[in-house]
Formats: sequence, C-alpha cells, structure tokens
Amino acid sequence: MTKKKTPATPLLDELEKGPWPSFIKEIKKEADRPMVQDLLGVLERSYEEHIGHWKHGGLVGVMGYGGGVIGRYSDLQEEFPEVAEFHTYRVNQPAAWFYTSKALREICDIWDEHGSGLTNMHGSTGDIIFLGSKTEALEPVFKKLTEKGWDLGGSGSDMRTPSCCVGPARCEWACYDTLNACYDVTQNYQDELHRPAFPYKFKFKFAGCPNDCVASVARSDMSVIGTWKDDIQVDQAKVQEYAKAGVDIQKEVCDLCPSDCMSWDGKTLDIDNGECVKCMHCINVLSKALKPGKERGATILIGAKAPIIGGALLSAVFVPFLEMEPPYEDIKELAEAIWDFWGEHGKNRERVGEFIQRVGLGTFLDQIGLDPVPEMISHPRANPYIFFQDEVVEGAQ
Amino acid sequence: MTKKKTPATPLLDELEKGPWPSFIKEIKKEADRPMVQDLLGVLERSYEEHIGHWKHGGLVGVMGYGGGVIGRYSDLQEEFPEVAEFHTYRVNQPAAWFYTSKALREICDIWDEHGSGLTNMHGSTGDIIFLGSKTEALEPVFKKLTEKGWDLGGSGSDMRTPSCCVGPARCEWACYDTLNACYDVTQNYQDELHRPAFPYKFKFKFAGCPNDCVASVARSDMSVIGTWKDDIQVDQAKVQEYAKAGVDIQKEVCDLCPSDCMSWDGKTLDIDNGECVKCMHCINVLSKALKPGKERGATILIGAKAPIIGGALLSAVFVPFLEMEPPYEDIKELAEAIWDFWGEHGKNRERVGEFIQRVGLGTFLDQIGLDPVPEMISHPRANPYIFFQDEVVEGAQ
Amino acid sequence: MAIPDRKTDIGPPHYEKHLPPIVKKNYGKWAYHEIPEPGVLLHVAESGDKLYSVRAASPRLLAITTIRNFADLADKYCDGYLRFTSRNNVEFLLTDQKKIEPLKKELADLGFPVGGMGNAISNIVHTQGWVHCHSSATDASGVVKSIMDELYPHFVDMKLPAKLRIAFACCLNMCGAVHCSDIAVLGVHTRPPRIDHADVPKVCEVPTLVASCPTGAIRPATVNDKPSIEIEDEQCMYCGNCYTVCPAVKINNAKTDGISIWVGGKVSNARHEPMFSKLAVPFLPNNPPRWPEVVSAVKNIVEVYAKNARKHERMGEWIERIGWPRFFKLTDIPFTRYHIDDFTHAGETFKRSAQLKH
Amino acid sequence: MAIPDRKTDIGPPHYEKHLPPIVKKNYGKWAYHEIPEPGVLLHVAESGDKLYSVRAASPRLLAITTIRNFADLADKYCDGYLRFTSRNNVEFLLTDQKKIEPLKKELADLGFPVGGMGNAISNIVHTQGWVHCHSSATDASGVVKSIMDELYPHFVDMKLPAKLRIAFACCLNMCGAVHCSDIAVLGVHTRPPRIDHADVPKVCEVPTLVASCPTGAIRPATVNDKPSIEIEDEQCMYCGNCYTVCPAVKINNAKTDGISIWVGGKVSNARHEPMFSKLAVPFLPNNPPRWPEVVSAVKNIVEVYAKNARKHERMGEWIERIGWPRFFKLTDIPFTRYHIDDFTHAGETFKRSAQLKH
Ligand code: SRM
Ligand code: SRM
Ligand code: SRM
Ligand code: SRM
Ligand code: SF4
Ligand code: SF4
Ligand code: SF4
Ligand code: SF4
Ligand code: SF4
Ligand code: SF4
Ligand code: SF4
Ligand code: SF4
Repeated sequence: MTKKKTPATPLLDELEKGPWPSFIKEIKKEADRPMVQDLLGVLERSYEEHIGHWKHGGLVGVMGYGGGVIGRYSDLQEEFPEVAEFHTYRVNQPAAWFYTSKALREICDIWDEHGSGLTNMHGSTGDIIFLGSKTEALEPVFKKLTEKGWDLGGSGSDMRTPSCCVGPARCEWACYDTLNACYDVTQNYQDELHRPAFPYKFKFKFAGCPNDCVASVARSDMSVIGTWKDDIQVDQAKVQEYAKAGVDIQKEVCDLCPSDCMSWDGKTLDIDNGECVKCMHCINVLSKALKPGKERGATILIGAKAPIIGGALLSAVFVPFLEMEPPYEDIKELAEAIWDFWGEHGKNRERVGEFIQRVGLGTFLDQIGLDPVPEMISHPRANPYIFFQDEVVEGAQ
Repeated sequence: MTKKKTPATPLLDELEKGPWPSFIKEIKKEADRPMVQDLLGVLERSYEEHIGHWKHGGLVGVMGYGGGVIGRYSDLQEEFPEVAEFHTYRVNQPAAWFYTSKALREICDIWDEHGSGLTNMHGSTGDIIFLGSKTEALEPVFKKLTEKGWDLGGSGSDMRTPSCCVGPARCEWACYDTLNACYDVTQNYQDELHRPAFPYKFKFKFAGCPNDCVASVARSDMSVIGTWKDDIQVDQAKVQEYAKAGVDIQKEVCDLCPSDCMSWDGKTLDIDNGECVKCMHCINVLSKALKPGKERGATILIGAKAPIIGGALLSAVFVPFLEMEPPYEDIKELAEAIWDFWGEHGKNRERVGEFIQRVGLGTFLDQIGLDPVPEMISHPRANPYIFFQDEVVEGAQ
Repeated sequence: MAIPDRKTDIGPPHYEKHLPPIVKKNYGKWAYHEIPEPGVLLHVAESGDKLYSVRAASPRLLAITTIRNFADLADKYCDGYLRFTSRNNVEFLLTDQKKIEPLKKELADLGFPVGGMGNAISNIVHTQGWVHCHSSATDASGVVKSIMDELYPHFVDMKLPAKLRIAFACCLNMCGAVHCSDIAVLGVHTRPPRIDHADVPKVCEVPTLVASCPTGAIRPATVNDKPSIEIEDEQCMYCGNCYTVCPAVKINNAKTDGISIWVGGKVSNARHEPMFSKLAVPFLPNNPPRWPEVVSAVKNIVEVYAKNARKHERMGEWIERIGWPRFFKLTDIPFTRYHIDDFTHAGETFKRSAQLKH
Repeated sequence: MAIPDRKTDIGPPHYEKHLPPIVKKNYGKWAYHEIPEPGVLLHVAESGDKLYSVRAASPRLLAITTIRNFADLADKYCDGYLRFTSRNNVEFLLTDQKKIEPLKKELADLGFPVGGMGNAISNIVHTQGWVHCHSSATDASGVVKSIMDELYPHFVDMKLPAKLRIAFACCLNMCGAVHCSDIAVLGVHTRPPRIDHADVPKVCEVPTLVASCPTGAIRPATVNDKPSIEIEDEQCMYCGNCYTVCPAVKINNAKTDGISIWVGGKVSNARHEPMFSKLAVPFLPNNPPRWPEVVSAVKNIVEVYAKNARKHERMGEWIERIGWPRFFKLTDIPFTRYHIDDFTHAGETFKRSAQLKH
C-alpha cells in the first residue's frame, strides 16, 4: 500500500478532547491506511460543509447472497479515491454478543488484512459491522470469515440478523433461554437471512423478561418477550431486609405497581397475582426478595418499526403466552404463517406491522389461523364501522 | 276531522305494560286524531316487519328559514294517508329547559290545533320537538309560535340550537352563567340558526363546570365548560364532618384524584392546587365542604361530533381559560373566526372537528389568530413528519 | 331576509320568565345539595332557602295531554314551575317539603316514577327510531322502554357504584351522546345498501353520492343506459351515509338490521377524562316488541358492573382497572374479530406492551 | 443456491463457544444481582458463584487496535471472556473481585471510563452519520461524543431518578430505538429534495418514486422532454423516502439540515407501558464540531428531569405526571405549532378533556 499523508483535520481534532471515548481517536488508530486517511479527509469536509458525502449506487454483495453487504460510494471520488468504494459488511454476531479474546482476534485479523480496520461493535440490529471495504475485497473477506466459522447477517428485504438480551447467561430474570432461541432461529432461517425474498425487512428480537433489554418491542417485527403465568416468588424475610435497609416498600414498590395489586403492612408484602400484569417493577426494586414465577414462557408481539412510512409502531400482542422450549416449533410456525400471508399480499416496502393495519388484525388472524383474544387489544373498537361476515347475522341473505 | 278507528296494535300493546312510562300509552292519549291512528298503524307494521316506514323527500320549511323543520314522509302513503306527510318542528327551548305551566299550555294549545299532539320533550339537541305535521300546517304553527314569543331552532347546515346545563339557576358549582351565555349566543346568531350557510352543522353547548351535565364535550362543535383558576375553597370543619359521617376521605377522595394532589392526615385535607386538574371529583363527593375557586371562567373546546364520517370525536381544548362575562365577546369572536375560515375552506358535510384534523391544528390556529399552547394537546407529536416553515431554519433559501 | 307581516328571528323566550322566584332570588348563590331520598334533590342556598326538585321519569315522547297534566301538577305543587333535564326527565321545583309525598303519589298514579338521581340509572337518552326516522335500523322508544322496564329498580334506587348512563341511537348517525355512554345501545345495519337504479338519476347526484362513502366503496356506473352507481360490497361497512345523501340507495333491511352494545364511555371530567364507549356485543337481532336478547345483554352488563366495581367507579373506569380481558370473562360475552378495530386508527387500539394478566 | 467450494449459510458461531466457564456452570441459575459500585455489576448464582461484570464506555466505532486491546485486557483479567451490551458498551466478565480495580485503571488509561449502570445515563445508541450513510442530516458519532462529554458525570455516577436512555439517529429512518428513548436526538431535513432531472430517468423508476411519497407530494412530469417528476413543496415533510428509492432526488442540504430533540419514550414494561418519544425541540442547527446548541438543550432537559422527577420515574413517566404544559415551562422550551401533530393520527393527540391545570 502506498502510504499517503494523514490530512489535516482541525475540526475533527476537536472531537479528540473530552472524557468520553473518541471515535476520531479510533479512526486515527488505523490512519496508516490510505483508505482511512481518505475517510478522515471526507469526514473533515463534511464537518466543514455540514453535509455528508456518501451516495448509494449499484447493489454489491457476495456470491449467492442478496444481503449482508451495504454498498456505499463517495461523491468525492476524485479527491478521495481510496473511499470511492466504502462498503460495509454485516457479520452475524454470536448470541448476546459474548466473545472470547481469540474470536475477537480472528475477526480483527481478517479485517486488518482486507479492510479499513474500522468496525462498529455493534450495528443497531446487532451485527458486527466491518466499516469500509472495496468491492474487490468482498469475496475474500467472506471466504475467510466462513472458514473461521463466521457468516454474514441480513440486509435488504430479508430476515434480519436476530438478536437477544444476555438472558440466562447472566441474568436472574430470564424467563426462557434467549440465546438458544436466537441461535436456533438464526440457524433455521439461513436462507431467509441471506436471500431477500420478503416484501421488506423482518426482524426478530428476543428479550428474557418484560424489562426488554434489547428494546424488542420498539424495533422488531417479531418481539419475543419472556414472562410468567403463576405467582411471583416472594421471600418475605428478604423483603423485610430491604425495608430495614431503608427501602420505602409502600412508596417505591406498591404505589408504583401499575396494576395496584400489592399491599404492604410493614411485615408482609402481599401480591394479588391474578391482577399482576408482569411489569417487573417490584422484582427490579427488590431483586433479592422477588423472582418471576415458575411457569415461564414468552409473550409474542408483532410489528414494531421505525417511522418510514406510515409512522413508527411498537409491537402488538399476538400470542399472550407461549412456552419456549427448543426447537421452538410454535414460534417457527407463526413466523412462517406470517411470511406466507405477508409475502403474498404485502406491498413492496410494507413492514408486517403496517400490513396488519392495512388488512385488519381480524383478517390477519384468520389467515394465520389464530383466534382473536382480548389480550391483543388495549380496548375494543370505539367506531361502529364493523365489517360483518355473513354468519353473524341470522337470516342474512 | 273524520274519526278513524284506532287500528289493532297487538305488538305495540305489549309496550304498555311494565313500570317504565310507556310511549305507546302516550301515543294512544292522542289517538282520537286520524294522524295518530295512522301513526299507530305504521308503527305496528314496523314492529311486524322489523323495518321503518319513513323516507325523506323534498325540503320543507317555513318561509325565510332554511332550518327548523325536518321533512318526513311515509312509504305507505296509500294505506296511511294521514301520515303521508309527517314533519317535525324544532322549537327552540328556553335555556336549561325551565317552563312555567302557562308557557307549556301555550305550546300544547298550538300543537293541539295543528298537529299530532305528540312531542319530544326534548330532542337530543335540546329543542322542543313537535312530532308530525302536514306541510300545510307549517306556516300557521310558525305564526302562532312567534306570536307567543317562541321561535324555531336549527337544522341542516346551520348553527344548531344551543343548549346549557341548569347551571347557576340551581347548581352550586356553576362557574359562569350558562343560561345567560346560551341565551345570548342564541339571540346573537338568529340568522346563523335559521339560515343554513355553513359547510355542515355547528353546535354550541354550555356546561357550568367540568361535570359537563349537557355532555358538551361529546356532542358540540363548541363546548364551553366552566372551570376555575385559583384554589378550591375548603371548609375543613365540614370535611371532618364527612369523615365522621363515615366517608373514607383517603380512599374515596384522595386516592381517586386524577392528579394525585390531595393528602389527608385525618384532620386536614390538603390540596396542592397548582397540580389540581379541576376534575370536580373531590368537590362532588364533599359537596358541603368543597367548592370551586373564586376566579372562574370556562375552558373552550372545539370539534365534538358523532361518527359520520371519519369517526366520532370529542371536543379538544382550544382556549384553556376564558372569562365568561356578558356580552361574551371572546366567544363570539372565536366562533366567527372559525365560521369564516371553515366556511371558506370546509368541505360540504365536513364538521369543524374533521376540518381541523384535515388542515392541521397548527394551521387552523394561525388562521384563527390563536397562539399554540401545550394545554391544547395530550402530548406533542411522536412522528417526525414536521412541515417546517421558512423562518424556523436559519439560512433557509 | 325576514318576511314582512310575520315575526321571525325572535329566538326562544328569555329563560328568566320561566324561573321560579326562589331560583331568581338565589341565582348563582346555591351553597350545597343533598339527595334526601331517591328522586328528590335538595338545594340549599347561601340565604338558607331550600329548593326541592322532584325528578320524574319520562318516555320523552309525550302527548300534550301529559304535558298538560304536568302543568297542572306544577300549578298544584310548585306555583307552576318545572323544568326538563338534559336526559329528558321532568323536574318539579318545590319550596314546600311537605308537598313532596303528595306530588310523588300523583305522579305514580299517572305512571311516572321518580328517581334517576345519584348513583342510579337515569333516563335513556334516545332518538326517533321507527316512530319518525328514515335511517333507523331498529326502533328507539320500544327498545328503551323494554330495557328500562327491566332496569327500573336501578332508576328508583341509588345502589350502584356510580352514575350509570345509558344511551340509545337507532343508526350510526348517533343522535345523542351515544358514543360516550356507560352503556350505548346502537342500531346497526349489517348489509350493503340496495340500489334502486331507476331512482338514482332522478333523486341523486352521482358525484355527491360517490364522495359520501368513507371507504370509497361507491363507484359511478351505467345501469340500463342510465347513470347510476355500483357498490363494492366488500368495502362497505353499512354506515348509511350514502343513504343520507341519496334515498335511492336503501340501507334499511328487515332481515339483517339489528342492535349492537357498547360500554365504558363517559363525558364528565370527574376522575377520568371523557372516554368513548367501546364495542361489547357486535350484533343482536331485532326482536320486537320486547327485544329480549338486548334487554338481557344490557342487564347482564349492569349486574356484573354493579357487583364488581368499586364505589365512585364508572363503567369505563372499572373496566380500565380490571382490563378488557377480565371484562369479557366476567360478563361471559364472546370476544370476536369484530371487537378488533379495523378502521383508520385501528393500530392505536392494539395492545403494544407485554403488560398482561396471564 | 449455495455456491460450491465456499462455505455458506453456516450462521454465527454457537454462543456456547464464547461463554466463560462460570456462565456455563450457572446458566439460568442466577440468584440475584447488585451494583457494588458504578460500572460494576455483581451477579450471584444459586451455587454461590460470583460474577463481576465491569462495563466500559465505547464509542462503538472501534478500531481493530482497540478491539485487540480489549482482547488483551480480557486475557489478563478474565480468562479471555468479554461481551458487548445491547447499548454497545463492552463488559469484562471477572470472577476475581480483586482484579476489578486494576482493570478499571487500565481501561481509564486507555480512555475507556466505566459506568452506565443503574440509575445512570448509559451509552447513546446511534447510527452512521457522515461516517458512512448517504441519508444523514447530520453526523452521528460527533454529536454523540459532544453530548456524552457533557453528560459524562451521569455515566460514571448513579444519581438520577431512574435509568435515562439517550438515542441518536441521523435521519428519519431512525436506525435504532430512537423513537422510544428518554431523550432522542434526531437529524432532520427541513426542505423538499432537489431533483436532478437528468439523472431521474437513468437511475430511477418514476412509478416507484411516485409511490414512495407518504403524502402524495410527488407527481410524474416531463422535464426537458424526458420523464421525471415534480414535487409539490407544500406537501413535502422531508422524510427522505423518495431519496431512499431514487438517488437523483437529493434530500441532503448543507444549509437547512439540522437536529430535533424528542423526549419521554421508553421500551421496558416496568411500571408504565412502552411509550414513544415526543417532540421537545423541533430544530437546532448543525454546528460541528461540537453542536453546542444541541448539547446544551439535551443537558438542560437532563438537569430539569434530574431535579424534578421522583425516584424510579423515567422521563416519560415524570412528564406524564406533571403534564406537558409544565414540562415546557420547567425546561423553558418554547411551545410551537410544530409540536402539534398534523400527521395521520393527529387528532388522537389533541387534549380532549377539560382536565387542565390553570
Ligand atoms: C448500520 C445500521 C445503523 C448503525 O449504524 O448501526 C443501519 C443503517 C442503515 N439503515 Fe437502518 N440500520 C441499522 C439498524 C436499523 C434499525 C435498528 C434495529 O434493527 O434494531 C432500525 C429501526 C428498526 C426497524 O427496523 O424499523 C432501522 C431502520 C431503517 C429504516 C426504516 C425502516 C422502517 O420500516 O421504517 C431504513 C429505510 C429503508 O429500509 O429503506 C433503514 C435503512 C438503512 C440504510 C441501509 C440506508 C438506506 O437508505 O439504504 C443504512 C445504511 C447505512 C450505512 O451507510 O451503513 N434503516 N435500521 C444498522 C444495522 C446494523 C446491523 O445490521 O447491526
Ligand atoms: C331529532 C334528533 C333525534 C332525537 O330524537 O332527538 C335528530 C334526528 C336526526 N338527525 Fe341527528 N338528531 C338529533 C340530535 C343529534 C345529535 C345530538 C346533539 O345534537 O346533541 C347528534 C350527535 C352530535 C353531533 O352533532 O355530532 C346527531 C347526529 C346526527 C348526524 C351525524 C352527524 C355527524 O357529524 O356525525 C346526522 C347525519 C347527518 O347530519 O346527515 C344526523 C341526522 C339526523 C336526521 C336529520 C336524519 C337525516 O339523515 O336527515 C334525523 C331526523 C330524524 C327524524 O326523522 O326526526 N344527526 N343528531 C335530534 C335533534 C332534535 C333537536 O333538535 O333537539
Ligand atoms: C339535572 C342535570 C342537569 C340539567 O341541566 O338537566 C344534572 C344535575 C346534577 N348533576 Fe349532572 N346532571 C345532569 C346530567 C349529567 C350528565 C349528562 C348526561 O348524563 O348526559 C353528566 C355526564 C355523565 C357522564 O359522565 O357520562 C352528569 C355528570 C355529573 C356528575 C359526574 C359524575 C361522575 O362521577 O362521572 C356529577 C357529580 C356527582 O354526581 O357527584 C353531577 C352532579 C349533578 C348535581 C349533583 C349538580 C348539583 O349540585 O345540582 C345535579 C344532580 C345530580 C343527580 O341527578 O344525581 N353530574 N350529569 C342533568 C340530569 C339528567 C338526568 O335527568 O338524569
Ligand atoms: C447488559 C444489558 C443487556 C444486554 O444483553 O446487553 C442489560 C442488563 C441489565 N438490565 Fe437492562 N440491560 C441492557 C439494556 C436495557 C434496555 C435496552 C436499551 O437501553 O436500549 C432496557 C430498556 C430501556 C427502556 O425502557 O427504554 C433495559 C431496561 C432494564 C430495566 C427497566 C428499567 C425501567 O425501570 O424502565 C431494568 C430493571 C432495573 O434496572 O431495575 C434492567 C435491569 C437490568 C439488569 C439489572 C438485569 C440483571 O439482573 O442482570 C442488568 C444490569 C442493568 C444495568 O446496567 O443497570 N434493564 N435494559 C443491556 C445494557 C445496556 C447498556 O450497556 O447500558
Ligand atoms: S430483558 Fe430481562 S432477562 Fe434479559 S437481560 Fe434484561 S432483565 Fe435480564
Ligand atoms: S410485576 Fe409489576 S404489576 Fe406485577 S406485582 Fe410487581 S409491580 Fe405489580
Ligand atoms: S355541569 Fe356543573 S354547573 Fe352544570 S349542572 Fe352539572 S354540576 Fe352543575
Ligand atoms: S378537583 Fe379533581 S384534580 Fe382537583 S383536587 Fe379535586 S379530585 Fe383532585
Ligand atoms: S340515530 Fe339515525 S335513525 Fe336514529 S334519529 Fe338519528 S339519524 Fe335517525
Ligand atoms: S353504507 Fe357507508 S360504506 Fe356502505 S356504500 Fe354506503 S356510504 Fe359506503
Ligand atoms: S438513521 Fe438514516 S442516515 Fe443514519 S444510518 Fe440510518 S438510514 Fe443512515
Ligand atoms: S421527502 Fe418525503 S414527503 Fe418529501 S417528496 Fe420525498 S417522499 Fe415525499
């Protein structure tokens, strides 16, 4: 490689100051590479001009895959030829982002050899992002990755890389095995992950309990959120210890319970479990004394997405409670039923959450083969514009 | 009048039984009139066939007015010629529906002479409804009514008959004079009431306090709901009397306060008035001890309506607090500004609540000349689809 | 625009002419009220004056004979003063406590029970039905009478957790505050309108008609060489708006019209903000003269509410506390696809959280 | 479809290969946790085993040099095991409590502070910005760095009423859970795109382009005898969706792109159901390299929240309790027409009740 000179970056240099770790320092750590020098040049230019200098161009990727690589080109190619092509890979992370130092070094070595040496750990969907690759490097990197046991994640209108919270690996509240479910689903749908064939993207996220530490309810088409059915496990002695240690049980716990189902007489914390909505708050505050119940599983919610195009959506309840045992047949059946129906009738760039709103949840359930239950709604319809089916009205012709 | 025979009405007769006052008995009280006999005949037929037998036809009314009469025709004219024409008048009720026996008899006498002798006391908008008039009777009835000091109310795309709660006439909570405001507005807009010139109907309702005993928030385009600004007046001694008499102040009052701004130590009821949302609950329960504050006025809300066409709406806050002194200039200015803008740009059959949603509340406020305040919304927008105006962004071209 | 020789635009009589002297004297100066017994409201003025209002039920559809009876009673018991309420009851305004009982007796003899106050079921706000309206999917007064005969004990008593407001409308136009009632009983059409193609060109404007449909189900079409319309049945949700603008498009249907029931609305600002009523029972048949299915469905909801709600809790507040799944369980009403909104803001009604009772 | 001679569709490595022995042993059998000090999480297993997680800040954009540093630290202090979090922090997984301090020291020397736990501000979830994305209305990492330098004390401490999650996205595509964050910082375009009419026929399909616009602002048009489009400026709200489907329609604008701030969202089900963030500040200019207006606006909101919210109250819960009018008053943020929704469900955001503080 020809050694270029790192450009002067007075504006960017400002961002090396201050206590928070600096991405400019990070970039400069790899600034012996011409590509990174040009990146700094382009970026400094953006800081001067208040505008980005990237554009999309033709689709690029690795053979046989439709997803996993985002093509990116500079619009200042003459000046900064080394970033004329500056694509990213999405490398599928291990579930819950656990790494051995060895694995990390493997990845670094591959990227050292072929790319910018810059990454995102991690992308917002969860992938390891290799930031800045020329088109010619795509295949070699892919080959080395798979040789070492790594594969690409999703992009485009495919199943996107599933992700999950740390769950049973390190959290006492996990109501199912998030890592296993995430891994299993990812492996099971390799074709859907790598070869876009849906109307638009489809994301899975697995959270072990209603705290939802992967924000699944906000950003996955299928949100799998752990929960339980039976009574919260209470160790009254430990509750008293909290009280003695200064926790105001009434104010900090009972008064904040959204279903107002707890009472505390100074000695015993009483929970009306039939009314509990499994919000986690009391368990969060009294972590040593309280635990989710023993009959565990997950609530399946569908349809979260960012605003484009009809406005952002949170996921909505689809199956109030599902047992979560490998091989997760129920989840897979549901997902496949959705993909079938949405795949056939969804419009281009229509997320499943928008699709459901367009066709109506009632119709959607019919097609998927689920019965409507009141848990799916925050309240029944207020408008009287009901589409009646023939069988409802006796005597209908 | 030729005396016809009252038809056999075995089905309707069933509805003469039971403890609740019977409308069939009422109809039969006037059954010496052929028109009423035919009404019973038509109605029995409907009960047999499970379908109504009325149709709309040409517009009918009194000279010079476009509203106040609803034209109605039977679709069984051959069989029931006396109800071939069966129109209703809407006679503008006195504010808060107070009557002297003399006034009631005046009305009855006019209706006795020219119509079915049947009424609704009152129609859902508030009018006295004369039920069942032939076309030829419209003018004479109108003449007699006005001679006695009565006039018609609204119908069609006009200002509809305003109505109000009993307010200061009999209620200790009235925060302004609902009867006076209602009367004043009605008189001031006689032309708007009688001669439809709006895109669609426009209803006023005046409620003296947030209890809203005329359901103004649900069914008026302009809802004027009394409220106050300063502290709730509390007579602590009387609060204690309630407590002694068995009212659980904590549970029945403090715990149900929507802004959670009350506390009760067994002796003093403490209200954090700055947080109070003027819901009336505490005052309702402790009526002898609590009263609205002294700085009184009204909240003006806009846009309630039934579902046709875009779905039902409740009124939305337009002016959080307005003093309500005669001659109510502010209310009138607001109403007229609304009528101007909506009158010019509203679509046919588009209520003002729908119109605001179509043009955007921001634009609407601009046109009316009101500043946006956060009291108008339950929360700011969550979607990022903002229409920016040029002045906001410095340097905009 | 006034026409000579007739008075016009005089407006209603001034309310002051109709106010009893005690009201005039204490106007705006009432101190407090009590409900000494069901149907009797006592207002005490700052002056110490006492006004007793005796509230009698009314079928709303009143014969002038009855109105004259009321006038006579008013003369006899309260110097000729009375009023009607916003829910169509009649109120006699007495200053002499001793006259209450005799008045109640006479009212009872005439068939007009007193009540509807405090934590009770007051009169059902309602509409025209088969008595007068062309759009109605059912009768109004008949259904109301049938329901109130059954709920009568809740009118004359005050044993409910809170006020319970029932409203009735005979079609989706909802003439009344039906959409915000504790219980709303609503006539519904359930089939697309039938088109009288011969009449369309005579009585309607096709573009207006096309524009009237909120779901865009109506398209212009030429039938028998004449301009008419066609309706895409699958897109029609039977709102009847096309019928309102064009009588040749007939929405009424003897076989398939019926009644739906909605719950949990309110309009007062007390405690909870005003709320819409939500669908409880999508469809019950028209079964005159007594609509037994409707009556028992309403009664069931009232009784379950009465048994389970806390003091001061309106229907909607109670349901919000226990949650809709529990409401359907307790009332034993089947939950169906019709309960799930599929109109413009449908998505806003989906449960977008894992907060659930299992 | 797999191509011979290359491995494909093998998926990610099995997570078990990456789990430290203590995790494997106690998998699913953790008893409770504590936060003994900021940035250090102690998980105690039912077996009694103790796992210390030390959480270090990360700029997310990491050089392989740094990742190798982390690998070295992991080898030195925790047998080579570490993980990243869902907010892009890095966590070292220790079994030996005594190693915490030396590790923290080495991290500090490398420039990676520990914290972000408990009632703190954790890492800002963010996106590409000018480093990589074509749609961005602003830079991502630069704004994030500027904000976190200022809010740093809230990362290393745990003195807030509750967790405070900040997210950043550089355009309306919102790559991240930006729309449900306590504070969301969002790049916005504020002018309609400019059309490169020469390029349109080359790189885009006109019908797709027309269909891409949510407000219907795009219409097909013939420009210089070639098929292109025109944009009705008044209908455009700068979402950039047209640009996503057609690069010839340029949304980026150096002069008018900028930043908006949104508040009160959350995703956890704890106490309050998940909520969207709502608009607080509609527009602030792009002012690199330090975006002082944005930094001080965010800081102001954080400080007002920190001072006024009750314990356990997330931003949105606090605002819901005090009401939006009070929020605008306390933060001194002007309320404008832009705060009022005017998109599809706008009417659902109007205040439809008289419950107000005056
Ligand atoms: C790399 C990443 C941001 C990051 O810095 O982390 C990213 C980057 C892009 N996203 Fe994203 N999205 C990324 C996670 C997300 C997320 C978060 C998530 O998945 O949890 C969302 C919100 C959740 C969701 O799916 O709705 C997200 C919502 C979008 C959208 C809007 C989708 C919508 O339905 O509203 C678009 C627009 C589109 O699809 O055309 C988009 C489009 C894009 C594109 C491909 C831009 C485009 O127009 O083609 C960006 C490429 C940037 C670049 O140059 O590298 N990206 N995008 C994230 C993926 C990394 C990874 O694989 O781990
Ligand atoms: C008589 C009355 C019902 C009653 O029995 O009391 C009534 C009767 C009719 N209403 Fe109404 N409305 C009556 C109060 C209401 C109310 C309640 C109110 O005013 O407080 C509403 C709901 C509030 C509102 O305004 O939205 C109401 C909402 C409608 C609607 C739907 C309007 C909408 O914007 O959604 C229509 C349909 C229309 O305007 O075409 C409507 C249309 C009608 C028509 C004129 C039917 C039509 O299609 O032409 C009915 C004539 C019935 C007849 O044959 O007599 N009526 N209508 C009420 C008027 C009496 C009076 O003047 O006192
Ligand atoms: C007479 C009347 C006003 C009028 O101008 O005609 C009236 C009169 C009174 N109302 Fe009302 N309300 C009247 C219709 C209403 C309505 C409108 C409606 O029902 O359509 C409402 C709103 C109902 C709703 O939210 O759906 C209404 C909501 C209230 C409330 C709030 C109840 C609640 O907790 O939600 C109170 C306070 C209370 O009862 O403690 C109240 C209280 C009162 C008081 C106690 C006010 C007073 O001090 O005089 C009056 C006697 C109440 C009673 O009957 O128990 N009034 N009241 C109306 C009687 C109708 C009837 O015949 O039954
Ligand atoms: C490590 C991580 C999961 C992972 O797989 O990476 C994690 C780990 C824990 N979370 Fe979390 N949460 C993590 C992201 C989240 C997210 C997602 C996000 O921020 O995007 C949420 C949802 C945030 C929201 O609502 O907007 C989240 C909402 C919670 C909550 C609920 C907080 C609340 O009151 O709303 C708890 C309970 C608590 O803290 O008491 C919780 C509690 C915990 C506990 C105590 C669980 C446990 O027993 O191990 C862990 C340490 C918490 C801490 O850092 O204070 N975790 N947690 C994530 C750390 C991110 C970071 O680097 O800061
Ligand atoms: S979502 Fe629940 S199980 Fe998963 S890490 Fe968070 S608190 Fe633990
Ligand atoms: S989990 Fe939530 S709803 Fe259930 S008892 Fe605890 S605080 Fe209440
Ligand atoms: S609205 Fe208020 S002022 Fe009017 S009657 Fe009802 S309680 Fe009294
Ligand atoms: S009026 Fe309502 S909000 Fe105000 S203190 Fe009384 S109960 Fe609370
Ligand atoms: S609700 Fe419908 S049918 Fe009943 S009176 Fe009103 S418009 Fe007529
Ligand atoms: S009934 Fe309503 S939905 Fe059906 S065609 Fe007529 S206007 Fe359209
Ligand atoms: S938020 Fe927009 S600009 Fe930023 S990475 Fe995502 S698509 Fe690109
Ligand atoms: S930026 Fe959005 S609103 Fe504007 S023209 Fe493009 S797609 Fe339409």
